[in-house]
Amino acid sequence: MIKVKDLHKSFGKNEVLTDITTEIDAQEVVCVIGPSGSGKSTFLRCLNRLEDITLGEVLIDGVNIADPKTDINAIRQDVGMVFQHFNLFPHKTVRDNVMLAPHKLKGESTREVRDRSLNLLEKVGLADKADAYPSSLSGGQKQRVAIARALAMNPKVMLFDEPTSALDPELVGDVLAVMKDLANEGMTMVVVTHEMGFAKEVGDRVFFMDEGRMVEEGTPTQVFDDTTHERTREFLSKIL
Amino acid sequence: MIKVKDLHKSFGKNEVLTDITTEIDAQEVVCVIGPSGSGKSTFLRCLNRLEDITLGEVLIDGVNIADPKTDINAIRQDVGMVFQHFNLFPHKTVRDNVMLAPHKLKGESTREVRDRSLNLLEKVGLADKADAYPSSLSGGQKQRVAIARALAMNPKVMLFDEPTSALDPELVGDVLAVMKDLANEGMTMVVVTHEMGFAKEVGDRVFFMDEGRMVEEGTPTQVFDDTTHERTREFLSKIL
Amino acid sequence: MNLSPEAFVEVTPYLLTGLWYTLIITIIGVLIGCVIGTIFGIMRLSTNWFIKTVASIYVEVVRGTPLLAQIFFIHFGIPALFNFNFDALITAFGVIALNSGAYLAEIVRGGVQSVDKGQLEAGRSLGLNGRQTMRHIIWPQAVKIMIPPFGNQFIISLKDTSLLSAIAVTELMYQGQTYASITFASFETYLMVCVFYLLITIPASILLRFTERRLDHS
Amino acid sequence: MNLSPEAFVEVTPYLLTGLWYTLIITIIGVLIGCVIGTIFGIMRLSTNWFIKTVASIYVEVVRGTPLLAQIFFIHFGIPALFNFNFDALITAFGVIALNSGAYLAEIVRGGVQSVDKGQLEAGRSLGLNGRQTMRHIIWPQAVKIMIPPFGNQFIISLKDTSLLSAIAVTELMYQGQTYASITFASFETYLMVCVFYLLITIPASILLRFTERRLDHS
Amino acid sequence: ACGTDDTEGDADDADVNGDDTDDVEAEDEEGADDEDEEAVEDDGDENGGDGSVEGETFTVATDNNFVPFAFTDLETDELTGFDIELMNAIADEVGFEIDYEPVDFAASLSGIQSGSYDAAINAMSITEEREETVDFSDPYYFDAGIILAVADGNDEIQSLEDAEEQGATVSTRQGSTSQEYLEDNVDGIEIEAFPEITEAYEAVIGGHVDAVLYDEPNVAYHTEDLADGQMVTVGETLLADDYGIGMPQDHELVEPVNEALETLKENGTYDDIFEDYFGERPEGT
Ligand SMILES: Nc1ncnc2c1ncn2[C@@H]1O[C@H](COP(=O)(O)OP(=O)(O)OP(=O)(O)O)[C@@H](O)[C@H]1O
Ligand SMILES: Nc1ncnc2c1ncn2[C@@H]1O[C@H](COP(=O)(O)OP(=O)(O)OP(=O)(O)O)[C@@H](O)[C@H]1O
Ligand SMILES: [Mg+2]
Ligand SMILES: [Mg+2]
Repeated sequence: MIKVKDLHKSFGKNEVLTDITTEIDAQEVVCVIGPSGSGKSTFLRCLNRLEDITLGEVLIDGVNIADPKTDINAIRQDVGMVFQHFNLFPHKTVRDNVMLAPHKLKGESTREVRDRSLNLLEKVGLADKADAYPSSLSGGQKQRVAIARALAMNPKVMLFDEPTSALDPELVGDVLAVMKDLANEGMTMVVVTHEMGFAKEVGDRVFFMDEGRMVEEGTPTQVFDDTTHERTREFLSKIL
Repeated sequence: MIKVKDLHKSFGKNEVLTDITTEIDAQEVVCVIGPSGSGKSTFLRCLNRLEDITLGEVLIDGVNIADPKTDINAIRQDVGMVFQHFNLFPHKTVRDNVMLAPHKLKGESTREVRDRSLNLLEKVGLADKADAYPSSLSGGQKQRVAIARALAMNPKVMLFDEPTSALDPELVGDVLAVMKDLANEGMTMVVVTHEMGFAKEVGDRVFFMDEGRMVEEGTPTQVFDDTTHERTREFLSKIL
Repeated sequence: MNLSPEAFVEVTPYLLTGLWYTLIITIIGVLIGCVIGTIFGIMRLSTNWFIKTVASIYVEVVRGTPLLAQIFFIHFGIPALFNFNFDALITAFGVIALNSGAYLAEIVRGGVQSVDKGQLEAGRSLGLNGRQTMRHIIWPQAVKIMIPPFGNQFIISLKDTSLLSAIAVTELMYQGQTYASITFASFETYLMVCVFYLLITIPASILLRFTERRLDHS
Repeated sequence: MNLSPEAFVEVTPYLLTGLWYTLIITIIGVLIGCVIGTIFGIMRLSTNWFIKTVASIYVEVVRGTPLLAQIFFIHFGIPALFNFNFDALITAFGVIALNSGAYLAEIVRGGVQSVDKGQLEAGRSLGLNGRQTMRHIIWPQAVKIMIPPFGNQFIISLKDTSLLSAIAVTELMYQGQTYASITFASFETYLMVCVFYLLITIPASILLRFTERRLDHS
Repeated sequence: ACGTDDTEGDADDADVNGDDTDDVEAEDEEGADDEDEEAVEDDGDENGGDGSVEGETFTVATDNNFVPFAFTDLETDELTGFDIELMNAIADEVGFEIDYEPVDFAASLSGIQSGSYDAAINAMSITEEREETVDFSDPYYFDAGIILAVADGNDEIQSLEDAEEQGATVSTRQGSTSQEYLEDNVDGIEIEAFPEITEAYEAVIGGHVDAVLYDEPNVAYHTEDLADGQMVTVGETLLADDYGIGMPQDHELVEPVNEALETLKENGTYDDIFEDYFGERPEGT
């Protein structure tokens, strides 16, 4: 599904990702953890080329997205992304947020897209908010709309960048529940998160990053309970 | 130490605190929990009259601070406050942040204040940052400076409004450690927090607020494990 | 002190004529300025070095010189060299359009840039291309941000038309000057001129503040 | 096309004299404007209804009328009524001070208001009174915020001095007009006038942007 | 030259000498007074006559862009012109000091009316209406007319009549005698009155208007001396005003100024200054 080979990413002279090589299989749920500034977001954003790739290859379903000849807009339709701060379109209703991309990109008829949007909103428990504007929603609701919006393009992979860290603690649960459902349905997911509970329960694998390197990858049990890496242990001792 | 009698607080027509009566003893550590918008911050801010009190009494060491005749500036010197977003003075060095109030208000000599500031910064583990500006500090360091600043006036009570919720998870520990020390030294503390671990370990009592009312107060065990209130149980189920 | 109250009344019809010109010049000038501003504002956002530089030079030169100098250069300087001339009213429209265009270009640029970067990322990561993202996501939000500074520029341009009196355009200020030069009732005349401007600018800025607040809330 | 290259050279000494006046008037005018702006800006922040209204009227009237109308009102209107006269240079300083003062009042008010409310709360909760908090905490931060808009106002006022040519103050624009009316080399003259303004405004705005960036980083 | 009130009488009999006669008479009348005192003053010149104005400083309103009467010399950045040099000579003669205030014409008039200036010398036409509120010195410039000028090469307009026939646009200065003249005496001409006369000239050169009508000495200065032949005068001189130094009524300066003016005319200083600015000696000398 996703292959990353010798990925390097620099901002100016500052190398933020160093030599990352890994593979993520279809239907796998990967959680990425690591201290602030370790490059988790940058890694995720390289997977749909929201950040230009400095060096190395990223293959999605066999297509090298680092290649400038690749039609990145086509690839991105297969790669949904959910942001920490939701990034809903404030000038559009919830339904229009979800409908926009399929309508403009897939040339589907309005009726068709409309129905699918409503289904998706039902799935995230917000069918009744279809005509509301984002500003009237709580953070948790916003994030669930953002997930529905990303799903509207029928992506093969979903990327989540700290989807719950901007939420009030009581609103986190609803969002995680939606993500759990998604994982159970077999969606391939890469999730940057500090929610260890989620990682343990849903994650197939955990990546631990530090200073732009992939320090360790393994099952949640391997990483959380039996790590042999000093840096991982130090990090976990602080956040658990 | 602190007595609150029939406290009401409205913003315009919106009643945010309804009929709150409670007492906090010297050396007690009280943790305030509750859903977002329930009035926790407003309650805390009424304790040093950062919010005008609409109705009722708040007595600190027997002085009614709701009385307009009270010299609120004198009272505030006895009530330290720590904010979610630190609110350090960005144009002053760490040392000057700590020194400002004692220097201007207690008329102490610069030498004296200087020494005490350094002691306080040592206590929060930041003596080496005395000459740095706040912008060069991490969130956790900023919050520790903010605590040192509040302590510089030798307050009798310390109020904390979600002191760790704006921090990266790995930086939370250092701040909580400082607060723990403070509690062990016998400081009277009122802490709005979502850190249940802290509340259980350090708190003498827990207040649960909802919709502007004090729904329940009791020891951490009573509230967290044996609550009889439906609303409390619902809230706890979401955040734990 | 020799106030002549009848001057206040007498000057009014003159000023009303002037006000009409002032409004027409401002409205047409600023409308053309909007077109210019949109084009140059988007040019300044371009990644193409040349396009960006051209737009920057226009904006910086206009913003770096006094409007009065621009008026004289256009109305007297250019005809003197190239031996053609145009009506003062054409200069009036042109100079207000050119001048407000440069300021509006900055407003357009600022508006687009102040749309949260996350919006662009959200659009692009859905698979929309740059143009689609601009059109459906960035631009509608940017326009909303631009409304208050646009209103502000309108008020500024309205006041700016007063400088056209120097080239005998019969707007409000010019009409006042004419009346004052006939009657020497300078105090009464210029007081009324100020009142007439305030009659437009004060309601306009109240409306503007109201709009701003409404936009803030939504 | 009959460009006379020697006009570019010939006009320069005249314009240098004018530039000198332009700079002096701008600097002194804006300095006095700073004092006025600080006073009225703080008055607008007052909780006293009367003080606030007085300041608001001053600011709104000045900002709602064209500078040219203000110049004519002060230079011709007031002396006509009260039978006293002052030197055009006095009007020049006065009108630039009064005008920039109103805009600077808004800058002062905006600067103070844009200091994070948490700063006030932090100061007050330490036990500092309102005045102490203002002086030691809010004001130093507000001043820093004010620097870029202040610089911007300086550039605006510099361009505004060109309107003083209407009352025969020998600043840059006036010198240009005089030379152009003598030689009729209007194109060359007004081009050079624009160049002279740009020689001041462009470096000033580059310096301003640089300062702004430096302030942003600190 | 500026000001509207002064043409009512003059305009009708533009080229007739009627007005002049009035002025001459007026001069004669005052001249009689002068002679009496002059006798006294000539003797006591050294000790400053009655001593009332000698050594004092007076504020004199003037113009600073009205060539060749009162303007700022761009090269020296100093006020100069026929008016200025004459006023300086008068001051030297009487022995007082001058503090010049360059102000707008309208401001100078209201300034001497109210007494906030001690005098105004800025090519001010002597009119009956003004004499009601201010005192004038004896005329120091006679028969100042207004004249039409066009851009060089414009052969179609050779007189105001041509302009009238063609429905031309004529520029002038706001509130000037020329504007009044155009409004009262010609039909079919579109008037474009600029706040500053310099802009009215530029409008001719820029081609925005067909011609300019303004005070002859000023137009002459622009067409002959400075403008490199880009603008030429056409037709004949219209109107004929005399210029005088305006002063507050019954001001202590009125008499000394008239005496000094007389002296300067007699001893040739006046003619020398006149020649400096107008290129020829005044008629009759
Ligand atoms: N656009 C950018 N330009 C320059 N440097 C950047 C940019 N984006 C990120 N960086 C730098 O790259 C490094 C990694 O940032 P990144 O956001 O990937 O970290 P992260 O692990 O997601 O941290 P966090 O947990 O705080 O989100 C940081 O040092 C950051 O300062
Ligand atoms: N300055 C204010 N003006 C008007 N309403 C306010 C103001 N401050 C707070 N409120 C309202 O008072 C209520 C309680 O707010 P408060 O900040 O005390 O809640 P909280 O329990 O601290 O919530 P959180 O966990 O989000 O900080 C909310 O409904 C809020 O909208
Ligand atoms: Mg990140
Ligand atoms: Mg709160």
